[in-house]
Amino acid sequence: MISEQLLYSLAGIGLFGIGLRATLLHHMLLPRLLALNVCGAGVFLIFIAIAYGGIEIMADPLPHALVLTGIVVAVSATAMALALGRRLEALNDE
Amino acid sequence: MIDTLAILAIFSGLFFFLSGSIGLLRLPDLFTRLHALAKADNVGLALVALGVIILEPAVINDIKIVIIWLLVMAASAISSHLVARHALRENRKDD
Amino acid sequence: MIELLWSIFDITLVLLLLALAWTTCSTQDVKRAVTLFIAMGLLLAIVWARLKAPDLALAEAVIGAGISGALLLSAIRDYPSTTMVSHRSRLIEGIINSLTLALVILMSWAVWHGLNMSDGVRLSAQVISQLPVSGVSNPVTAVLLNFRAYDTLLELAVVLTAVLTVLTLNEKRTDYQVSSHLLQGMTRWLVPLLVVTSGYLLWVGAHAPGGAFQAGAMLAAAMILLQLAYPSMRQEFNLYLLRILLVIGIFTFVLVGLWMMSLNDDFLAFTPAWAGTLILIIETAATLSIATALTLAYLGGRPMGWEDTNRTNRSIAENGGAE
Amino acid sequence: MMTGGASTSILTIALLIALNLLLLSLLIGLFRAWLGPSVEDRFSAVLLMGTGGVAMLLILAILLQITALYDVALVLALLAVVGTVALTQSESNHD
Repeated sequence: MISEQLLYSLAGIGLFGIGLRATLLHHMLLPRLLALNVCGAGVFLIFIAIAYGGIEIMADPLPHALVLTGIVVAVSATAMALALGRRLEALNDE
Repeated sequence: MIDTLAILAIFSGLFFFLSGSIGLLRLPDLFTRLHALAKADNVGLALVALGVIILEPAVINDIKIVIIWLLVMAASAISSHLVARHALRENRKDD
Repeated sequence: MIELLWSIFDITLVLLLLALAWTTCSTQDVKRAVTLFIAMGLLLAIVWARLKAPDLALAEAVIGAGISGALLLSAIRDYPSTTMVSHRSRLIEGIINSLTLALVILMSWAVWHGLNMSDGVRLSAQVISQLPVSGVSNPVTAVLLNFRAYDTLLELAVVLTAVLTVLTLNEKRTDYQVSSHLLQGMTRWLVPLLVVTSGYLLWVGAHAPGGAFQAGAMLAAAMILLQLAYPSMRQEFNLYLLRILLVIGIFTFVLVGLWMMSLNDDFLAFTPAWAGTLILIIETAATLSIATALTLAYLGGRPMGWEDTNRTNRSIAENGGAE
Repeated sequence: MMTGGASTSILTIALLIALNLLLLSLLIGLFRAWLGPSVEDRFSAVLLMGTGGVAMLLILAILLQITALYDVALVLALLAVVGTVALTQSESNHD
């Protein structure tokens, strides 16, 4: 049981690291946004891994609710960042 | 007995899934690859769904699985068509 | 044997996820990165299902398969070139790599340490014990709309703010070409199915995984599909209705909160007997707002005539004042 | 070990093997997404992933006894087309 928690939280940390590195390395907005989303997915995975309790035990619902809110906010933030980027492109073209 | 039947259905579905994905990897061009994909989509999922229906006692869930199967059938036909047509158009542009 | 097979599954799933994340983040081609990102979203839905979080699997399936794919793929059009170039110098790259690695090791140590400590008090016990008075039987919905309703109210505010930013910054993108008849034929039967499923997810959210966000995103996916298949539909928005729909979620939420304040002396403290009905009302309104917000975010800006309605609005108000 | 639908451990083991093989099939398919060469090739791998994901969710629903996963599979089947349409339409007037 603890091994599954550990495996998936380490995977979450791995996603976080990969995303963070790429966020800092890339120059263009769209790849950066993708990387940031990967980063966020890693954080969500850590939460849900710790909420997991085993095959026959119900998982902790509280982190699920938090992560659901997080997913909504992540999508809104991505949409907003895309709009900002588009505006910047339009300004650069002028 | 019923379990055996379900397992048999699921594993024959898996055969189609695996051959579909190997086809996707090995076949030479996009159109033959899409053809391999259709096997996994239609027959593979149909057999897996059949197995799961046998194992699932609640009738409402069985109905849901049948709907899922029908949806995937329709979706795969349309998606393959769209992807293939798109590829043809892009190729014409290159010429 | 059973444990071994589960472990093999878990390890393969995790490795696949990490590999997909790595290729998503390191490819040089934007379109390829987006496609791989969509694949990663689908895999994440399976991970959530594996970790017994069906609410999240549902949300990720709607977002990953439908919304974010459409959002990102339409955003690709905004950029002139599809290839990206990394300009960072070797030194900077080395610093970034080593810092990230150090952070990852530190976090791994913290998680390892945290998991090995004795199990502390989990809030889930409290959630389960208070579930009967929450008005719903799905614990995630109970947390989102009753116990921590403030969070959800502010989440709706965040969504609204993001969309207002999108609307302020840009006009909507130019239309796609008129699509094929096959696509239009499919849209004709798929969109009603999507709308019905959205209603089902909203209703089922009270006692099983589902709820306002999943339903709203599903409705938005239906709208996006409609836009893709019938590009000329974009001009036919009723803009007054659109504005109302955009704010109806947060408006209803605050209204219910104030009403409950007049009864129970506390903002958003639901009377247990009415909680189920109130939550359903709030969720219905929130579904409409989220669907509108995501659709507008996909369009990428103000629909045609957004300012014009504003002007007519004002002139109507002035005329009304004159009379 | 399991209760309800998957009552025998032999059935559980068989379903787990099926789950692992499905994941393997996705893995093989994803090599195509990695190799490309065209966008359509990559997308055909994503299509396989949609169908394979539906099959995996059906089997997971039986194994974990979470009936809500049928809803997730339904949603995935419904929305698989939307992504494809977005891809093919977004490119068709890129020039």
